[in-house]
Amino acid sequence: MGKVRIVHYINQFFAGIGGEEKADYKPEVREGVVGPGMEFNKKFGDDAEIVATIICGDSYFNENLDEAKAEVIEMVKKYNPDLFIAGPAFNAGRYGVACGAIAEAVEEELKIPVLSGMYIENPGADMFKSSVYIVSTKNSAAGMRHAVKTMAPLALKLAKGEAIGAPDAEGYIPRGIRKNYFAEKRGAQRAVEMLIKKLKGETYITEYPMPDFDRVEPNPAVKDITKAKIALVTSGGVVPKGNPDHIEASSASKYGKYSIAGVDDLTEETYETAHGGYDPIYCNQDSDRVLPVDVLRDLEKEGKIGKLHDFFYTTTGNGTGVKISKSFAETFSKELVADGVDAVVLTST
Amino acid sequence: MVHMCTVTPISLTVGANRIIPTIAIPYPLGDPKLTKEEEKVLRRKLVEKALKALETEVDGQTVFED
Amino acid sequence: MDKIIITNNKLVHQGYYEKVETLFLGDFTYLQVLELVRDKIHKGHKLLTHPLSGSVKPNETPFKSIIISKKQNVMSFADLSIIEESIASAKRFMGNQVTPAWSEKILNDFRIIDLSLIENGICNMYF
Amino acid sequence: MHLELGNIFINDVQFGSQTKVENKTLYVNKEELITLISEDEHLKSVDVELAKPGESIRITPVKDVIEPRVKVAGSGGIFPGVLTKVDTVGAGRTHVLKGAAVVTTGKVVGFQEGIIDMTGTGAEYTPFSKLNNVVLICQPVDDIKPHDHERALRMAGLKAAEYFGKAGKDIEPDEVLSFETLPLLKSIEKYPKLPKVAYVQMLQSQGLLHDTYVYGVDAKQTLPTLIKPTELMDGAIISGNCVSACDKNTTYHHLNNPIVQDLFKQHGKEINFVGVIITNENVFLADKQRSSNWTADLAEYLGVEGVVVSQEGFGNPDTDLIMNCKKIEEKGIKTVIVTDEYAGRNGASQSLADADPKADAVVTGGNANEVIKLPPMEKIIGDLSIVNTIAGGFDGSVQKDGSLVVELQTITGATNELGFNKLTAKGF
Repeated sequence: MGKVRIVHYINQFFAGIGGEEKADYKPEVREGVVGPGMEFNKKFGDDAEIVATIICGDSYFNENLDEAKAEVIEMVKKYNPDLFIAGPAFNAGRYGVACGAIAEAVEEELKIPVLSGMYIENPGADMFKSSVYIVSTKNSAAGMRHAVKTMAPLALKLAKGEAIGAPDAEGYIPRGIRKNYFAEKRGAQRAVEMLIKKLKGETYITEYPMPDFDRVEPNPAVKDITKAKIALVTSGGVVPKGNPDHIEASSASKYGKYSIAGVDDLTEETYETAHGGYDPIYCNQDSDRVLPVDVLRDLEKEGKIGKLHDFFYTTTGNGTGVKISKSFAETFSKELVADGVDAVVLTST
Repeated sequence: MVHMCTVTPISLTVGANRIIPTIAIPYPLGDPKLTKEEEKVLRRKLVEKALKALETEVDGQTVFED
Repeated sequence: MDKIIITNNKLVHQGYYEKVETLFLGDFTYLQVLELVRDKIHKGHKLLTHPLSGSVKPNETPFKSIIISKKQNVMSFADLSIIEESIASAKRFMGNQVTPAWSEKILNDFRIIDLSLIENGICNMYF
Repeated sequence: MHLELGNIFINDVQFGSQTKVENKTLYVNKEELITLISEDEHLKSVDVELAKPGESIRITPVKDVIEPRVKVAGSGGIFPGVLTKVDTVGAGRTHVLKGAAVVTTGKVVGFQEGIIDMTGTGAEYTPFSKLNNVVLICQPVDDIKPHDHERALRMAGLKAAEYFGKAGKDIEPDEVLSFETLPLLKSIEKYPKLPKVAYVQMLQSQGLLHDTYVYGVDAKQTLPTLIKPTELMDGAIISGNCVSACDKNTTYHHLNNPIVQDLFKQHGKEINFVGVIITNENVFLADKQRSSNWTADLAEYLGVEGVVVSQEGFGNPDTDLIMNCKKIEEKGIKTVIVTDEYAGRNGASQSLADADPKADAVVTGGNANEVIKLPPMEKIIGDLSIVNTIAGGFDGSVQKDGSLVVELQTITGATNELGFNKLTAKGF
């Protein structure tokens, strides 16, 4: 294989265009390296070369997700690269999400290997670590040299289709793929040694970490609920009759957004549930049992709440992964904020 | 955000901060054994409880029991 | 006795319907039995046997018998999590490989094993 | 109390006119063995084959593997309550034909599983490829009931192991290992500064082909109890289990329980190993509750600071494992659990059917869903056609050239949950 051809994706900040005020910068492609790409090329030497750099503002990318993805993929395609690198994004949240999303899309569309780098607590890391190799970096751009040192060799391995070692050896964030290997000691001995460490209060590493869940800081209370605009969201799968967007009964790949402007009551004729995780008969008879539109409409009329938001968001929570659920919320919560919604009532079955 | 759900332990593990326990999984905000009118009264009580929760400051995960 | 056997195994039905209330669903798949039990748990029936009883994998045997309480009470979260995890497990196995079209002789072996798994406890259950 | 294990190393197995051990070779009088095993009225025919390490042999379906042992001194005999009286064992002296094993094969029910390859890729995954195996092929009488069939095969294996064990009774062992178990209070006094540790062994106990016997008692009808680790070495626990080949504990595993061995290795050094609690894995949830409560209570009653918990089998035992772990941790006792995984063929699915944050120290025997290719073997002992009807095998498993494409779960002992093997898995 000749010199590996790489397209590099960075944001407006790393391209030296500007900070937050330039975050709506539209995708642009430049020949050769820009910004951190220089560091990469130095490290690659004769093995690989960044042939083009794509620059995109973080706000633009995240607010025009589908469009931005399509535009960037077109740009990448033209250069026919062997590999795509996004970032590193360090602890920049929206940059991280953009890097993860575009890397995932490029891999899927163009079938070439992709690589990104992020600080472990970057939300993009959690969202995309299972689909994209993400090198674990320091939490600020001061860690650039260090990040490139880890990313460059992994990039070459990926581009050449070589076997990728364990996360701790290669420096990437574990993707949650369980792989078998032969350890040096038998299991019983490992168990006894682990117990001894645990008894002594020393650090030990479990061989199978239990699935983990999130905690978030609670938002402050709503000051005056009678002035508040309230939106309904449900994981109970309530949809207009006929399930127009074909939301899956389990392991949903999408959510629906439907208008309830002027709707006072959900009836058997107009709404149903797409959810496969419970007996649907009760919800199909009266979807208010899952999504209380009737009551909130009454409360709105009585002035007990400010307004019921014109749209509700819905998906099926049955077997739908934490990661994809998060990405749904990531997208629609922005819309809710933009629409001036003050509070959300989320119902689950 | 307030989370209205029947299985509060799940809500706790996924990190909701204001949680209102509801009636049953297939009908969190209803009860087919009641008449339509009674059901709506029940539902309204639960929704009012949820609104109340939204107006309440919490400093961690809180299940609003009766 | 205060329990219901939910089964798609005719040997279990034949063996127990006179002694224990039995819901026999001859044309249900393994997964459908699990899902029906889940709906019952949602309504407050208690799970009395583990849905993944036996080490025979969910994509091997088509038969499943599960015992639940006749009485309905407040839904048990522990039971719910067991049935949900079991359904997820069963789907995982089906995703690897669907249940083969077994010969009648093999099907009967599966029926016998399924029967054996529940009959060992059924006689001395008092709750 | 004191048990000496005298290991007689066996490097070869051959047929001969007399069953005996000589120059590290086990000689097998085939006719005598067949006559002994054929005594069982449930068996129509019995045949014997030999399979040695490195030979191009595939044994399938495997029901059980048993190590030949014999009581030389001390009360009771090997496999008490099953082959011999129910006298308590675990003291005195026992001889072991180390490196030899009896393997039982033959269909029990229509679908079966359990492959031992003596060479190639598969051999790396099963510990039994390293042994000199005497394989019993038993055909049952027509129209036998599965329960009788399972029992006949189980007894055939045990009888053969006892028969070979006797051949080692008067042989001077190559090494003698010594295991001491003191009365609990004395044991605590002996190493007052070391943390007290127990082993919790979960026994498969669900029904036909899913059973384990303790001194002949069906484990599903038992309550959690204490047993001395040396009793295991004399065959107090035997396997009646022949589903889930990769993570069932054969009788060989029970005799050579690696957790017991490795706890003994640290006994008096880093820990004070005070005993074994055995508990079961039943189908009824009330039994699971009772047994896990009882187990946690026993651990607390013993006053131990740490336990290792081992699992057996697939699926619902995950629930027993997590219940045990959680309840023992809640007593303030540190736990390490040993299990295996069913993470799907791509390794991306959740591995266990149950989980709890308290289970923060896990040892895994690997992902049983991993697909591997096994090369063709020159000789098949048993019945290859059944590979298409075994767990983790599937239509098309048997390739034209005789190689197999199967999940790891088809291989006997591959992902053992006693930590017998080096195989494990990690997150990539």
